[in-house]
Amino acid sequence: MGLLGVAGVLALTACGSKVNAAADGGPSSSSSSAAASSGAAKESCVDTSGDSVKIGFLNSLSGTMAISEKTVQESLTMAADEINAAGGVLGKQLEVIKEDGASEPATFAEKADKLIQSDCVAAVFGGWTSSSRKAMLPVFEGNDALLYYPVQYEGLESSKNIFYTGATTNQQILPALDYLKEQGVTSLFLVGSDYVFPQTANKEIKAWAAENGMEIKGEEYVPLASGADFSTIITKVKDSGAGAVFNTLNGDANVSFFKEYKNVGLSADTMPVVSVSIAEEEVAGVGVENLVGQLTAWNYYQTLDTPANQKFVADFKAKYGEDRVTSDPMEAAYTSLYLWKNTVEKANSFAVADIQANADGVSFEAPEGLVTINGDNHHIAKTALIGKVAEDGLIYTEWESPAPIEPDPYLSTYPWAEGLS
Amino acid sequence: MDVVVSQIFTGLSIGSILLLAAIGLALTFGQMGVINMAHGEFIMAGGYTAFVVQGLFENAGVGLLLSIPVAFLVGGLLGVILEMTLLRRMYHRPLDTLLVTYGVSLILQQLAKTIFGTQGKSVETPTWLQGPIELFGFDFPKTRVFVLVLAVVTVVGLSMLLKATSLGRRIRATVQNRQLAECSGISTRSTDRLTFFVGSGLAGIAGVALTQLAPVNASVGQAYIINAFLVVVVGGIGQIKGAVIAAFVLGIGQAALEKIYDASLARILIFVAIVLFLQLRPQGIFNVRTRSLA
Amino acid sequence: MKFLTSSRFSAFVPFLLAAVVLFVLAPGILSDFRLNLLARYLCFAIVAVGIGLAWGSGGMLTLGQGVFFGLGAYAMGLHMKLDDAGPGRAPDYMPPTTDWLPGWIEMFRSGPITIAAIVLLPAAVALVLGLATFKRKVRGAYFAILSQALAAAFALLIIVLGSQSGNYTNGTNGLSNFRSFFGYDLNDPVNQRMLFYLAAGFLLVMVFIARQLRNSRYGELLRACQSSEERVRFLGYDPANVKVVAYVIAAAMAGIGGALFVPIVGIITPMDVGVAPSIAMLIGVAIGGRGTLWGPVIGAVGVAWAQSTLSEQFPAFWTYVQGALFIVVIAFLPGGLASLGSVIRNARGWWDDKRGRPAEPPVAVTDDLKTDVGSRV
Amino acid sequence: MATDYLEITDLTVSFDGFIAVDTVNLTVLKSDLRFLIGPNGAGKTTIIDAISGLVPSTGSIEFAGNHLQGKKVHKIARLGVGRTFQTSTVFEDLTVLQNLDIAAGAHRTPLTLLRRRSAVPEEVTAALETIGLTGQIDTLAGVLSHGQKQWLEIGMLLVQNAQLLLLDEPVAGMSHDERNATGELLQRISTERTVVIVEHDMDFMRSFAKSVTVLAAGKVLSEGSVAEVQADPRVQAVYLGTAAAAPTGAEI
Repeated sequence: MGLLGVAGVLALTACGSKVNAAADGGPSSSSSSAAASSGAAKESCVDTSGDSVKIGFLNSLSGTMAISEKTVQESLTMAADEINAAGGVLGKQLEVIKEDGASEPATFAEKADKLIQSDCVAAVFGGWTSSSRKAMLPVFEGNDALLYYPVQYEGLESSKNIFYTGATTNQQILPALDYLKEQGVTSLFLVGSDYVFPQTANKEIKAWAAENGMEIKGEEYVPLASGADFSTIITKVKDSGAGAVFNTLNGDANVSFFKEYKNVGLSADTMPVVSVSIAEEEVAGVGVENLVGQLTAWNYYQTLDTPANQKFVADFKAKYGEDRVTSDPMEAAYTSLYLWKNTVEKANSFAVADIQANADGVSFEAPEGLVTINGDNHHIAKTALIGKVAEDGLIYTEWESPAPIEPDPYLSTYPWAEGLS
Repeated sequence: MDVVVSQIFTGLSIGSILLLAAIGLALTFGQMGVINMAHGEFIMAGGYTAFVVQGLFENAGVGLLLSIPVAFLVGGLLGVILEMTLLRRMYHRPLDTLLVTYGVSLILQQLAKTIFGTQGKSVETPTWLQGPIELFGFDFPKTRVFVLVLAVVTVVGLSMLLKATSLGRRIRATVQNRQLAECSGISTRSTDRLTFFVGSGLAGIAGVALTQLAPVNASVGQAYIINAFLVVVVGGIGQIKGAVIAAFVLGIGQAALEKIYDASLARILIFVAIVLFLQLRPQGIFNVRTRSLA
Repeated sequence: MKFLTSSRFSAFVPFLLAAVVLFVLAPGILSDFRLNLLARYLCFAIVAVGIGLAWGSGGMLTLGQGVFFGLGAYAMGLHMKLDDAGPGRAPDYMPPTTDWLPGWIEMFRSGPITIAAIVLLPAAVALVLGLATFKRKVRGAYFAILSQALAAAFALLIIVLGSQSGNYTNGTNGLSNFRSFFGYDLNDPVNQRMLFYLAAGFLLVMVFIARQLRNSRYGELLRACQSSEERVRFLGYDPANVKVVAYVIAAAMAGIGGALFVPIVGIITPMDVGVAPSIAMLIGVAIGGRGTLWGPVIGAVGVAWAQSTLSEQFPAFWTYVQGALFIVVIAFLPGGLASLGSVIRNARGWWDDKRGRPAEPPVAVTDDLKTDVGSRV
Repeated sequence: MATDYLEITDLTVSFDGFIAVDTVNLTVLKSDLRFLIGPNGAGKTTIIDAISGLVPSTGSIEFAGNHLQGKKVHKIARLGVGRTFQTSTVFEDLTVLQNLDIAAGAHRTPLTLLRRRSAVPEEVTAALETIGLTGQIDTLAGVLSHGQKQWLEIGMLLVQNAQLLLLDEPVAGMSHDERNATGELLQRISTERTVVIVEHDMDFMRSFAKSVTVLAAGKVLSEGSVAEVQADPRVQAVYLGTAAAAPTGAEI
């Protein structure tokens, strides 16, 4: 019986197409080559004939990442409502389909597949963790569909099917390093969660440090699972006597880290911590009293004094509550929907190929300031900001880059970064 | 030398957290054979209790201290409710209690998210617990000394309860020989319920202690439950001193391994060490129960 | 004609039905997307068959099947990444400068070694852990807790291997972005369909193996061990050996389920192999009926389907449903849905009794669910 | 001289300092039907626990030329030592046939184990006949009556082909007729084997014992035929002295 089944399977396997090894033997630094070479991408089923067009929001509404990703979906929803109120995109109303990624990469892949194949959406907005993006990438390339990804990440990626509206490393981490150097810091201690973003970021930081005469006093990772104990690590940090700490910890670990940091007697005055994953949303959870005076690196703060931001913050509070805060990923998500709208209108088409062809130079007066799509690598030019956490739990800009920084996900314009990517 | 002292302190500190998380389990698992996976969520409930109680007081320190007995009550009540509604009918199926209480733990976590939001809550550290304290010429964080003292007080209190009170005698009698205890007129039903109250209440206290070191959020229980069970497994059933020794040995081992390797590898090595240890002593460090048949 | 009424034939009716559903009905009515989802559920069903054997028949509450699932999945995943990279090259997630891979990675370049590893790797780990615990009479709750700690340690190990000294497993990002499966283009819908048939075929084979084992003398011995290990020991058997066989087979099945999961879903990450997914693998088995042959399969597919569908409509709601399922099924319906009939019958009898004469307890606990209270050590 | 008899010398068992069995010497020959009696806590069950490998002991235990001490329980069982327990421990969710078949199978090869049972083994048929359960071959052991379960256990010892049978209160809870039937069964069995029975039922002992060993406080108090033991003043003293605590023993 069982053998019969296997025999049946073997008989059926005869008709599938094989990968032509000769034509496509080697790996490519760009992952996008996969879809291009296979040529077997499925036909799009997007229907734009009616007076509405479907788009998908894919965020974790359950699981550990729901904390952060819910806020992203809220600002996306606000953007969609605004666009619909203003007449839609190319005269068509947006019909939003929301899905839960459940904080699991495999679920992100499944739901992305569903949105593209079953719901036939024109574009998908969402994702947060690198693993969720890596999980979705082959789905979008295989189906030749579009993903707008709103979170700062470790770089070293560029897919023609993804638009990255958060910062890449040269728009967040490198400016932070430059800022520290400018402040006279000569040595660093690196603390991060044990996963890809901190590992990659720290590799880049070490390469930068070697070039810039910054001494790296230590490098420590804690398991991503919560419940990590920081006693040992903080002792190492304290004993190192480093000028500053570069913090790439993720989520809950920050709470334990900063509590311990304060309790051994370290402070922002003696040894400042620069964090790249703590935004306004996370400050309350960590405890303002533990964070006051510490630094963060982002491209947007709620306190930015631009007309677009004042409207964005006011609208968001009106919609979701006065006590709510806005943060960088929320703003990048909001911006991503407008960038898609502007590109569609420039291309006068919802088709993926047309959007890809017309994306270069599309800009938007975002809450963070003017942003512009780079058509080559699908990232956007952004202004880097270093901020300081204040008593009121908000973050205020201490320093900003003189102009929007062109995205360079592979750090190809930095000679010291050679061999990293 | 400095390194050794500071790492031993770190080990004791990690051990005291493990001990607080595990001591209640040692009691309920030891007496009733119930594997309560929701114990972690009782810890979580203790943490949220500290958050709520502290919010009621101007003075963070008063709030924190008051929240200790309140959290004991909250944890204890949750435990009694669980015991009376579900576990009571399942004492003859100890393995199944594991899965049932896992279901309870999922629901309590989601409930916490619904009530308190997904973002973690911060419990303030009172001024008298902030910063380091100098002991034997070394600086130690006051919060960790506080947790260590709380763990010691809790364990001493518990063993006094078991030794000196009639409830304690009933509990010990039931642990050692349930049938005999019943014959000598002890209501094992009410003893079970009281044991569960005390054991779960201790989880509440653990939750308060953790607020000084870690975030209060829905998943805090998950972070400690597995290690707490390992402490009980290594310590052996039915005796508190087994859990105490196991917790501090594991804590110091973890601290040493973290110093030598890194935190992730330390956890893996600890697991391997536990499996090897059970090869030598499958019944744990201590076990009062004689091996009964079938 | 006589064959048609024989018991041998009637035993094959469920297989025939399952084959018709999986090979004719499902591909006929489901879209490519839904068929792919079903294929994913079948992977979990394969794991469930093994859990049914270890837990249902052998009484071993294994909370760490994710480990074996993960070993099979990562073996397959590494092979596919190495295959995509081409001869002598490193997978695309490693730095392009990587010019040397350790032997334990390099060996997955070979198809035959990978296929062997998918079965042997989980089996070997289960053998070592099983012997280490069962021989020392560590069982019941102790075994459950250890197997759970193993799942936690394994997920961590995958992450460690993906970061510190070399990026072998790609850490939390996991292995994804595969192009081909033993040479077949994964973007071709025909090949996706082939993977479905493969999963369906393997599932039927696994159920068949489980059926043979359950009906054999070994199956009776395994149930005897669940009933009373000590008694089995006094009959001259070593229960550790009896149990470890079921544990190893369950591990191998989990490995196969994991290996099929990777080309079907297109990704494997540490999140799919840790503590939570390991326990989640149990609930379907419990619902379907842990002591039955087909219950775990139907339960696993049903739960996975319910999770996909419910979480589409009410995201946070699923956690409540999952929690409630654990409570209701385990506490009140320990035999699973398969025992629903007899529980209702008993309940009705109880109701009649209640009106007439003193009654027996209402909850029917079947004997094979009885666990050994004295066997905590 | 045949070596298939039980020889125990200087057997001592202690739990955490408490000496349960104290330098006991015991020789039971083939075809004997030996009863171990004594007040509660005399160490009767502990002795058969020690023989079957359940508790560690010092001294020497030899059966059929094999030293049993230090061997694992299942290895001792394979040397022809079978036992029952105070509470019957048949596999309740298996049928009578399955119970007996498992008992008969300790020496089966893995290949045989992995196959389905094609026919009822001869020794199982014989045992079914002996214990009178032929009609209940497909009944779940869990639904058998108390007496039937105990017979099934004895049947399992038979198919196990145990040469040394250690029975712990085999007739507890049985009716008068059942006791007699069991006693006769045990007498038949004992002609070819060595049988040791721990028993509190003195009527039963008087009716069927071939020899008796009386234990008290871990030591052998008296040994011999039923009549010899009954006449022993030390035995009477022990039983009278503990009459309140062990009423069954007072009958002697």
